[in-house]
Amino acid sequence: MDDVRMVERVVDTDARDIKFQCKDVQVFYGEKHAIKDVSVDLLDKTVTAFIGPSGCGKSTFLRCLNRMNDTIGIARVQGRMLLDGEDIYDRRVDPVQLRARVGMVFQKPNPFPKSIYDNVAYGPRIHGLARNRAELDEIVEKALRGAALWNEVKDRLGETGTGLSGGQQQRLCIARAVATAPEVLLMDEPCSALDPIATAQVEELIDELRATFSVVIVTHSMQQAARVSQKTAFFHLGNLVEYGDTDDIFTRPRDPRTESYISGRIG
Amino acid sequence: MDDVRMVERVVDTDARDIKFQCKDVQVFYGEKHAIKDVSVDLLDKTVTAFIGPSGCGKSTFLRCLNRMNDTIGIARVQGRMLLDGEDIYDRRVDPVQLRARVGMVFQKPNPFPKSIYDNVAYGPRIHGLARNRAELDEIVEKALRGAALWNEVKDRLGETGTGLSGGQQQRLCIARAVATAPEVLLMDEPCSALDPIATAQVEELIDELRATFSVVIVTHSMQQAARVSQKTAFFHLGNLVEYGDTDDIFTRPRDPRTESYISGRIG
Amino acid sequence: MSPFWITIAILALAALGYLLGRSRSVRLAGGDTRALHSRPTYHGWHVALFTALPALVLLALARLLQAPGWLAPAALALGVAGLAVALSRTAPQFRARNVVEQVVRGILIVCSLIAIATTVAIVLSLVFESLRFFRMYPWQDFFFGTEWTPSFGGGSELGMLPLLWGTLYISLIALLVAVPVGLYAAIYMSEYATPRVRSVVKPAIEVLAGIPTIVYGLFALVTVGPLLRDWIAQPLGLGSSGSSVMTAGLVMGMMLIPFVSSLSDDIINAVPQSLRDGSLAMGSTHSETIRQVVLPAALPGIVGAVLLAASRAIGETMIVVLGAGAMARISPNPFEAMTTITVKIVGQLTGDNDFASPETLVAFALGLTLFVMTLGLNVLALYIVRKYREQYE
Amino acid sequence: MTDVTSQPPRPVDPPAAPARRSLLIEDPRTRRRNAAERRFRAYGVVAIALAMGALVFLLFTIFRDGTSAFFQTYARIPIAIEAQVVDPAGNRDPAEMQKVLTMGYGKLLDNSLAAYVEANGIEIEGLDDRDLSSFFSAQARADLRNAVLANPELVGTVIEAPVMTSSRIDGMFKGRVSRESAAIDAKTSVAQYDLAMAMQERGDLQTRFNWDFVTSTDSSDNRPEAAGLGVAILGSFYMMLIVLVLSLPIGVAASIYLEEFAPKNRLTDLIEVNISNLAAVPSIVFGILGLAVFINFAGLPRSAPIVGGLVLTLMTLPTIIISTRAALKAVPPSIRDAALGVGASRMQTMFHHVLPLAMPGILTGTIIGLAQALGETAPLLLIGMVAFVTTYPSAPPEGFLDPASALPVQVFNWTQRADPAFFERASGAIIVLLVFLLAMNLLAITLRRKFERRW
Amino acid sequence: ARDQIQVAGSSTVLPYATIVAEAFAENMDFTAPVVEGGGTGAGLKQFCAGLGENTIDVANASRPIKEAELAECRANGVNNIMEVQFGYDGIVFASSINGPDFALTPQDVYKALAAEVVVDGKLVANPAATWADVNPALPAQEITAYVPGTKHGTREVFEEKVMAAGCETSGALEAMTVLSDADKAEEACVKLRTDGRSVDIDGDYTETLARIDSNPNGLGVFGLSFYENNTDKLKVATIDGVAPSVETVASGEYPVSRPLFFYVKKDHFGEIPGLKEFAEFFVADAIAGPGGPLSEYGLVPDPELARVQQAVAAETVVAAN
Ligand SMILES: Nc1ncnc2c1ncn2[C@@H]1O[C@H](COP(=O)(O)OP(=O)(O)OP(=O)(O)O)[C@@H](O)[C@H]1O
Ligand SMILES: Nc1ncnc2c1ncn2[C@@H]1O[C@H](COP(=O)(O)OP(=O)(O)OP(=O)(O)O)[C@@H](O)[C@H]1O
Ligand SMILES: [Mg+2]
Ligand SMILES: [Mg+2]
Ligand SMILES: O=P([O-])([O-])[O-]
Repeated sequence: MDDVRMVERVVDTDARDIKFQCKDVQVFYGEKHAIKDVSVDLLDKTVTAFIGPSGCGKSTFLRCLNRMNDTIGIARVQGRMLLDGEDIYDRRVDPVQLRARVGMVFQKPNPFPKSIYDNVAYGPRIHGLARNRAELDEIVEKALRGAALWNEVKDRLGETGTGLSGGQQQRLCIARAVATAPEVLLMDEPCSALDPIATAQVEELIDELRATFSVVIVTHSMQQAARVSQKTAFFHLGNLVEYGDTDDIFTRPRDPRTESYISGRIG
Repeated sequence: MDDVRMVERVVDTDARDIKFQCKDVQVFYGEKHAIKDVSVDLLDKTVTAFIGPSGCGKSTFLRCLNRMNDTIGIARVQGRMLLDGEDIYDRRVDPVQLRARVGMVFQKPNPFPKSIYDNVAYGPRIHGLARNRAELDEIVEKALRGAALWNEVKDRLGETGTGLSGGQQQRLCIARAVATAPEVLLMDEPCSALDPIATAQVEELIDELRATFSVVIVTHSMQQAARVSQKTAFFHLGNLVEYGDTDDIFTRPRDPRTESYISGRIG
Repeated sequence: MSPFWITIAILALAALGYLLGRSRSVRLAGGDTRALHSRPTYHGWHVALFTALPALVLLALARLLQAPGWLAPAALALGVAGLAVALSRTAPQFRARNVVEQVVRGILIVCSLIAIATTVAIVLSLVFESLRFFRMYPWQDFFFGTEWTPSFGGGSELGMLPLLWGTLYISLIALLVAVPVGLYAAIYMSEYATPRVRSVVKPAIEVLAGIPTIVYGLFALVTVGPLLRDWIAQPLGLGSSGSSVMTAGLVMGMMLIPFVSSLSDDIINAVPQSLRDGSLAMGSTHSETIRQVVLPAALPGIVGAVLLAASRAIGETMIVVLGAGAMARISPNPFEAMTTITVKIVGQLTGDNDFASPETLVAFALGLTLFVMTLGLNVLALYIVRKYREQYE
Repeated sequence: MTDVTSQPPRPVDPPAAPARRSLLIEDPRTRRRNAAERRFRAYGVVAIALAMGALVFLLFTIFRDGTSAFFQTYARIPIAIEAQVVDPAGNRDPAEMQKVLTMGYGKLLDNSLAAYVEANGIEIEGLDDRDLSSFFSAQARADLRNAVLANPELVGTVIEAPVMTSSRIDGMFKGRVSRESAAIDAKTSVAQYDLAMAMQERGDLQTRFNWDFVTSTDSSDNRPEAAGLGVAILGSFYMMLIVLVLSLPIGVAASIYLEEFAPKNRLTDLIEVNISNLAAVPSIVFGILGLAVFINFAGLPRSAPIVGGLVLTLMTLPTIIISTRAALKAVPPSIRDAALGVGASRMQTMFHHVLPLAMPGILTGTIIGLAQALGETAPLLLIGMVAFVTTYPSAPPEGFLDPASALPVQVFNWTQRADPAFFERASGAIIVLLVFLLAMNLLAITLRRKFERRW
Repeated sequence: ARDQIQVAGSSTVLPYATIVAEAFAENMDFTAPVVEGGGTGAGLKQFCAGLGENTIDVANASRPIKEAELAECRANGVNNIMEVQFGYDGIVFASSINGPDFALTPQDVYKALAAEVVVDGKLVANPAATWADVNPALPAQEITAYVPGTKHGTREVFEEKVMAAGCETSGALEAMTVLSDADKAEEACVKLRTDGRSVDIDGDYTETLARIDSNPNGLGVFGLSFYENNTDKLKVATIDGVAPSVETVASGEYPVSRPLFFYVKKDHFGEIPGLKEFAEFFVADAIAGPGGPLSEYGLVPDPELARVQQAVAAETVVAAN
């Protein structure tokens, strides 16, 4: 299959800065070539949606952006990824600092087996974002409100995070990531277990975050991509098939694969 | 809040048999009252959808139907649940036999740390559904095809199931449950991590299964509920607010809470 | 000042350094800790580590080399210098966390090197005496000899095969007792028992590991040995020895139960519940779930526990001395007295033999041989674990 | 791939509906499987029963044999401190009086006992001088001498203080010595037996709880009745302190490095195998090592708890490392991902999340490792801890360098001595050892219970 | 500096050394000595490791120091060694108190326990099953002997004074010399049978006692002092008609005995407080003489104790050669 390179088609950056510049990124899981030669520029103060069929490499690519792939023994990453012009795979880069700036919500909710409060307060604590307990409380409350979880858990902040329902856990993880105030937030299907109302609230949150940060979101819901994102990237079999303004992608897809994926839209 | 009891409103059973008859079911997690006085009859050869906001008790109720709540130390279940007229919480009932008849797909995909093949073959092996290796191969292939995963994994059946992408894991779990050929299949958000096409295929599978079995599906997608289910139950804060034909629920909700949940529809 | 008090002084200095580093970083950040690269505690640790580490290392060196007394005050001075340097480096953008973590990493490495150092030291302390032994006694006879009859006047036969046979035989029986019992106990405790039962049974079984081996030895000698002899060995015509491989193996197995049960119990308990749920929901019974899902996932830990038990079995002396007798011979009959390498190492090393004679030096050769053999065993175990490990999530 | 270009999946044939089965009736296959389940469970119960049975039996024998060590028989008779025996020069000069050795004080006791027998009109056939002189413990002479030297005023007076009887007399009140066995026992006689019984009848012999057994020092083979565990308890305590303080942090640190930070390569494999192999090194070899490294090379003293502690630390490390690594491995990777994802460093992830979750396993390793270290004798043989020490070590840190004994060594020692009274003491020492062990484990066990959780 | 004397070595001498150490600490103004067991060989090894605080001052031995050991001592700078023989240890055969009496001769023991005996001019595996097979005057009881393992000094004495002697008097030595050479024959004389009738005891006399407890047919080899402490459980056998006792051993009537020694580093005098006093105290009449605590425990006092005392006082060292 011949790759459709994106570089030459990169859309005008609208005077917005490029936050992430990725060039010829390749990811291998052992022998398996999971990401093939992907080049893409992600913009600042923008929501970018990654769409594509299951198993096409969205999560893999997302995990490259904050070097979470380092933790998978067999994963190898090649190519260059520049965050604000600095190569994040440079030997001098401290992945910890990188991840503090590039936060992540995982596809499978993974709350710590600690209290709800501690789950959210963990990031602010290690990064010293609060000067005192009151400030920390405030950060926690704000994050939980943002993730539309506050009302459900405000009376049980001391209970363990793993005792929550699936959707609640997912929102807890969102709150946890938001509380750390990253510059870039990577969200891997953040609303997959949420009901419509909670989804709307999270989407609202994403929209708010966009004012200051960039957000990258993986989603299977075309509607959601259309609602929240300004840019959309369509992945297929490890290739980045098409990348552009969300409107364009959904209304005038240039690649036949994009078109057939979008038109097969169901729900 | 005054409960809206469902018993008196149970819709005509259309000559279809009642598969599950639940009366006054209460579930507690320690002090927390998670399911309040739910009574509902689930029909045979029918797809029933459970909808409701996150944390309302859908998963909890679902887990009652095959006594998976037994594994949660602090969970207590009260009330009667009859499967084909037999109380599944009867002391003489063997939960093993029950669960062989009432299969389940969990909200968080939980593949075994075994090969893909062994994941699917696990159920048929313990239940002795295959006489020989060839039959087992056939069952595995059929289940994987049904779950729309066959094409992606047919060349790597020996690889471990935990190395799959999120959506692939979810489909693997569906295949695993289907391979055991249960009479009732409980699916907790089976399509949450699936792309539209895979979702369509799983929905097709559900529709096929309905010919012989009952399926209970938890979903946050109103559209999906409308597409695949004949009956819908709306849960709210641990109460079963409304239960009836899917068409009725979505077009003529009787309870204001149902109405507002459905009209707030977004995703 | 004695080294002890100097150490205390250095530690006190380090504690002071911690406080100073912390407050200085906060001050430099103008009270807003968010302006710091690293949390104030890391700045504190940074200063504390730089105060304590070089000074303590110097002190240890001085002690080891039995250097003159002035080194101790020098260590104190070094501590003060370290404090000053570290404090002066403190700045809002100073990467204190990275520095501290590098140092901690260094400490971790040093700790894991202790194991290597121990090995090297053991090999060294065995190798020279072993060489001495092999100069006096032909190695062929040692490795392939089937007679073990040391005697004072010289002319001893020092073949290790009978000892090796006894070692393997006794360890095998001990493991045949300890592994099934320990594993089933672990499974029962972690999977079936109520938390209350588990919280009583587990520490109780652990007491078995703490009972001095001499008690087991006497138990073997006085109770188990005669019992086996009178009820099994004699009626079956398998001999009339009160001490036997079987006696020692059974009793040793008893002692090893907690090694298998407690460690396995922890590991089994750590397998995520979602895996069990997944299996139970397919209609598998609890035991099927355990055998096919939980145990494979817990395999590395269980193998580790079994290895530990096996190691202990190989290294045990007292139970063998009292339970198995001291007869070096090769026989398939488990109701006969035999002995093990370890017993003979202890025996030859603490006896009345001339310490420069092959009869004593053979202990070192035995030790070295055992070391190499168990090394092989462990390589094999590592390979097996690598091959069959099922990593969850 | 759910690929638009690939052909749509073949529809699944609807599985044939199985015959309706009742939940209340087990089908044959389920019955078989449930039987297997019950068997499996029964194996577990049997395993636990076996382990507990072994424990109970061992404890029973230990307590049966050892309880009596905590009791000791004392006589209460008037003792005349005769001047011509203790102060032959007659000038009450302590320096002169010191020349009279303990052996000499035996005479005071013999005479007093003879006087007592006469005064009470006890008539026993065949009671001779030997019976009188071996009636009291040799320790009683030493005690008497110390009392007199400390207080020369006593010379010439008659004092009444409890006097420790010899092990055979003591044994008569613990069922160890009977009239029949006394008849053939070279160390006692029927006459002595009868005398003891007569004295007891008069209330002049009393068996009472014996704190000295726990607090006083070891004594020679001639006076088993006076032997105590004080030095051994202190020695064990010091050693365990060293072992705990060193082996737990070092073991955990090494495990953390190997499991979480070390690059996975040949070298770390080598280290891993090495560590497991160290667990299989017979403990006596650690003694050889300790002798070579700590005593001969580093110049630490023999018989010192510090050397014992260091050797036992090396011996305990593999146990702790193996269990800690297993526990660390068992923590699901998702927890690590979660922490790393919010920008925690690997160190922070480790110490904030993984380590607490691995804590139960670590503590188990510690419990087992320390139990093993506490009961170990063989390596101590070579570094001089199997010693007869009759002075208490001083307080740490200097005490770490003083000669001391250890509990298992004391047990080992006593079981080798000729007088059967020492066997009783050995069992008593085992009881103390177990109490020590339980006290040591209690903290770890409570901690472990706090950290246990499922996820 | 170390202020207590350190002693290590023979486990046979250990009880005596502890008795002396205890009395020494009680009666003199010195810190109590620290006494270790560990065996003669191990003790001498430490003793010969060198001079100085980290080495022991006194080594106990149940046999004289060997040439090779002396050489090692010298190589490590340990030159001025005082050898002190302070008494004798009798070695006895004893069986369960409930069993029959045994009146043994070295010849009986040899015939019962030798690995191979000469029958009709041929070497065959020892066929004797009961004591009566060996000597009709002995009880018809299964042969089961508990003999100290090869690590024990007692074993050497047993081999020399019982097995070799029995071998010779029974004429087996001659017969075997005919079959092979003299050295081989001597070796064969002291080889014990390995078919389970002779059991090596690697532990201590207490273990032998426990084994006799659990197997009433057993006959064990003990030290005299151990037997004396356990006469209610053990019945002692006569050798050549002589019953072992402190008196018969001292007089030389009872054949199986050995001298006991301790070795002192003269170079440590003055370094370690009380070392010389300890050596003198050890051999003082009040301690090692008849009626002293050592003989009370079972030591056979050296008839020539006075000469030993003089030698100690004069700090006589082992001659260099
Ligand atoms: N193991 C548990 N321990 C304690 N509380 C629990 C536990 N599991 C669920 N709950 C609580 O019970 C309530 C119902 O949970 P349940 O998982 O049934 O919700 P749900 O309807 O499935 O929600 P979602 O759509 O988010 O999965 C929630 O408030 C949840 O916090
Ligand atoms: N740890 C791993 N080891 C081996 N292969 C992996 C691993 N993780 C993912 N893969 C493979 O890499 C490919 C891309 O996976 P990825 O998780 O990026 O997919 P995805 O686009 O996120 O899919 P989904 O929507 O289903 O989550 C898949 O084929 C998957 O099987
Ligand atoms: Mg994914
Ligand atoms: Mg749910
Ligand atoms: O320790 P031994 O007395 O047997 O030399």
